[in-house]
Amino acid sequence: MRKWNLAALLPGFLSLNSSALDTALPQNSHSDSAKFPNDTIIAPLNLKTPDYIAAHRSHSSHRSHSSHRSSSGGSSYYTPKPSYTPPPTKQSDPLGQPSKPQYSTPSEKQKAKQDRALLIRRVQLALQLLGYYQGAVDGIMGPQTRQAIFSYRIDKGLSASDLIDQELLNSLGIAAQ
Amino acid sequence: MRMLPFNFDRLDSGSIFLSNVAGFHSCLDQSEFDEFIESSATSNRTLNDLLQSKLFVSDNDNLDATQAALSSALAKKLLGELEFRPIFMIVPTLRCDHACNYCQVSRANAKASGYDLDPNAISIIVSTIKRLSPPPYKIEIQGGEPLLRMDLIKAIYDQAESQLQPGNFELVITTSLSLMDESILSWARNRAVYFSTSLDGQQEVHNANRILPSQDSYERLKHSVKRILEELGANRIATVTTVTRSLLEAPESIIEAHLELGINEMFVRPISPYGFANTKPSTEYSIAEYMTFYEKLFNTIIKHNQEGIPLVESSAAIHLKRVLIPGYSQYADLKSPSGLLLNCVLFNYDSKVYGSDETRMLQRVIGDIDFSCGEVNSLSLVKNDLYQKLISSSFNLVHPGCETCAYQPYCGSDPCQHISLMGEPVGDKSLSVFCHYHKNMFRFLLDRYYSHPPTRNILKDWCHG
Amino acid sequence: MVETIRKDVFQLPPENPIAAGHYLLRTTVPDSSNHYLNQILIKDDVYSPKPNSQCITGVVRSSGLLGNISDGDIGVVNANGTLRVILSRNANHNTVLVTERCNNRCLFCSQPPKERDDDHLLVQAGLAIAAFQSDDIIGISGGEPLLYREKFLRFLDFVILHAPSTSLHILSNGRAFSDTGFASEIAKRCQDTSITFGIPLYSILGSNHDRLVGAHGAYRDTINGLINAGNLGIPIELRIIPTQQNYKDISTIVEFSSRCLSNIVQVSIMNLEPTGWAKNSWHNLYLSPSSYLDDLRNGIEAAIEASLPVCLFNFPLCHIPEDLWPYAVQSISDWKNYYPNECSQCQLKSKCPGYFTSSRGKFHHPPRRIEQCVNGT
Amino acid sequence: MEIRELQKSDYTEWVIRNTLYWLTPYSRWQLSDSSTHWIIQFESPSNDLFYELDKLLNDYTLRENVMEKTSTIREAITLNVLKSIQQRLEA
Repeated sequence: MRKWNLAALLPGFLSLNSSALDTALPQNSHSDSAKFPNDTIIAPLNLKTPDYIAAHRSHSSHRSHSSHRSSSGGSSYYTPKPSYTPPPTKQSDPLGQPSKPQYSTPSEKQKAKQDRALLIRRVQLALQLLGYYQGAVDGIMGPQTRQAIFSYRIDKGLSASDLIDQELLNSLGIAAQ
Repeated sequence: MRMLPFNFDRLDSGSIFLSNVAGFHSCLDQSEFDEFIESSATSNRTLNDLLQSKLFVSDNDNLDATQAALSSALAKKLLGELEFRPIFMIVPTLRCDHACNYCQVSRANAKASGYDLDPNAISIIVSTIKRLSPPPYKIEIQGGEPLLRMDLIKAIYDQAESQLQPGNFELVITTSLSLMDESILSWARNRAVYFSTSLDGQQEVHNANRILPSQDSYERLKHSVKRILEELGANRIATVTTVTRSLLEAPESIIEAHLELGINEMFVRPISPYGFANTKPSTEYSIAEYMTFYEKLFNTIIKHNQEGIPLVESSAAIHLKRVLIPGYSQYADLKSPSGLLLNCVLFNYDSKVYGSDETRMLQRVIGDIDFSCGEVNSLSLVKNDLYQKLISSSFNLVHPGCETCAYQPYCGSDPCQHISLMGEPVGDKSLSVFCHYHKNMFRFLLDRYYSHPPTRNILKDWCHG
Repeated sequence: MVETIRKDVFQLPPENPIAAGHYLLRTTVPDSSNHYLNQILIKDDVYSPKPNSQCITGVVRSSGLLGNISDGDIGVVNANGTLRVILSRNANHNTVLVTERCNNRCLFCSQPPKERDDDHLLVQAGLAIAAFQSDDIIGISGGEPLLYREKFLRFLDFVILHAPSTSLHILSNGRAFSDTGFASEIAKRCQDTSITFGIPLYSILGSNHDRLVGAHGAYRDTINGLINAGNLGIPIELRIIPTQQNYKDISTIVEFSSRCLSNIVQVSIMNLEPTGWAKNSWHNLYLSPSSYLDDLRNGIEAAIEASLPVCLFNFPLCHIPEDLWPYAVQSISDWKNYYPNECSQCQLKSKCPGYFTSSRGKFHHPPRRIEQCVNGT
Repeated sequence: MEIRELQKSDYTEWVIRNTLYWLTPYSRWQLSDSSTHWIIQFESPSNDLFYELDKLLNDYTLRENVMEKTSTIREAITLNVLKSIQQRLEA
């Protein structure tokens, strides 16, 4: 009834464990699922802590599966919150580190310029997030940014342009400055 | 509805046990079974739902998903059983103070020389263990009678402590306990040291099997077990009972012996049929005879449980766990491929390394084939042709006789036993002691599990305890 | 108004209106702009001059709000002048909604789907998570987030890039994973950051699952998806919601998961939540835990046997017997969690999951006497 | 010595061979056939043997019935799994 020959495949099966069985390997190296690219069907090797029962007689003192409580708590998704650390700011970013001391307010023009760069940056982030933009998030309205805006607007049925306007911002869910 | 592949077997109570490659099982009565074979459905709707949930049948809409699920399960099972998770055995000496009739390990005389491990090899053995697998480590000291070389055992422990780190390993000493003394007890007290001993029945039976010149093997054992229980606690000692002809007639002797010693858990198994064991006609019996004995033993143990004495028989627990607990594959005899090498690496006293206790025994009988995978200094586990062949030929999924067996997903394969009895690793299952024993155990235990609810609850406790 | 554990919606004072949108809420004056969101400063009711900072877009004077948030929380201001805290450092659980679209129509859907383009929700979620910079887990919910397909991969890339310490727990029906290529792409991203998918499976009877999720063919996709995802290494939290239609299937779902699926990191059995569509057919769906205790117990037992971690969610302790308490977790998001008056005397209140605020009125199953008389004594 | 003749129209070779496989412990046997019958010669007949023979013939006929309905799927699953494992090992 069998059309396939398992025995012929078995040298392969054994090599599954070859990394573990080869004593020439560096210390602590052992068979690891990550070494094998997964196929759709194949489950990764589970490196679970074994529940040892020896070929002869095991000592029953280490029955790992009886640790009923290890499972409870669901804490993996509900851990206490750490305290807030402010978002990191990048040194290369002029907006993140106001160059002027607090007492000297920047001119209206300068403020508008900074706001505009920030807005472009957020549009770039949003388009990056939606897969339209692969360029640098730099707050500069370059050709890549314009192209991304244009493609997005076409896809969403907005008026065809490469501009940042209220229509675009509303569609992306970004607040204007 | 579309029927999916399964195997079946008839249990004594008349119900029919079904299993599939994913390891699901179900029990039907005769009429349900007939209906199911006839039309892929029974007249019991709840049962139909259950059969569908366990992938014995699929609705046509979801056939591809069901097939994918079966495949995924089979792959998961195969890969799980291919995992390299060995117990490491070390034989410090082949010498033994006992001269037992059925000694499975060819032994050497207590006074002989040339049968002890070179102390200088210990550090290499332990570093090899560390290289071979991640923690935790289980190191089993085998013999001979290892307590003859307590110095080597201590050296192994010290090496393990420094190389593997405390907490990452435990040491199991398999011993007759005849040489146990207070100094060993106090050494063991604060160490991860466990004792495993053979208990063949009460005084008369045990002493008839376990032969010491002083004829007091049982008395010594009893005293040592008492001291271990007093000084170290119940979790430090476990017993193995090998059933000999004389015990066949007296199953209650095993129970009484355990009760006498104050041990609740026993592990009972038939004598190994290996050709190399000193099998004299007086020690031989058929698996049918063994099962008659086992049934009596089992019934008495269950009765004790019902009367509030919580005895456990571990062979039963292991067989049932294989059926009931997905992914349970820690018992080397019941896995396919065989646990050879994958579950055991044995360092012999002569520096040779073997893939199981049985292979080193085979070596003593069949001298012209090298059953080792080399010496500890020049170990080659992967490239060893013999082990490749043995493991390759131990996938019961494709063995004649196994492929239509309902217990195939839970059973194993023993290439060494088949070599020793039939000269080849696959074996004719119709004549195989391995097959008879395990098939009958599964059949018997599952029958009890499903036909008798009070027994079932006790068995469940054994599996989960 | 029922007292929830944590209040999350606030009426803003009418003076100095704040434009609608997402904001980073600050309790101290920031010295820099935020890359992702505009910032507003939250002050107490006492008047003080507007701080001189170009980095904030507005100031809200509300002691109530200030007392309920931490510096760096994220809030949404609506056109009607309310502020809802969507990401809170004080919350037991933070979740953001990324879409309202869905290809299932679950009979008990708590967030009934809408068929309209809502990419902006994904953008806002990404910006909010990036601005929040949590090193904890944030829940992603829908709708069905994976309907975004390619865009969702970009979203994950975005989070990995801009909020590298944030872990994600994504609620999905798993159907998209039946596409192996897509599942592999997600799996790659699971190597880069901690991502878990919460995927419900309601029965191993395809027709039963399909009926409960209101979509023919859903079972097939979800099963193939679960197999692919697990075998590719995507961590899965398997969710089961017992109803009148599937309470018998709990243990077979668990056995199926342990035999056929890989990478199941947790099995969660969840008491039905009386919101959304569940209200419409509550009487055809809800089943008191006491009427399916054996099924529940068998399911838990099957999970333990297979070494699968198992948890009971949303079950008040007085609704289940004591042997199941160890598995019950306090899990209801604090903004919709409450304890009826009867609970005030209960010694177990501090350990009890409590009730959904939505379970008031005709959906309420009152607290009961616990056998050992800890309730009300 | 005892001979049993079974009609080929009742039992396929698969059923006969699987049945005989498990009868070895009971008796030596020899199989031959005519155009219409399977002819089995048992060296040491016994009641146990014939009880077992009937039981096995019955059950292997059922198994054959199941195989007919399921062997395609069985082959597909096993092949699929082995191929996938093999692919992963070779990768």
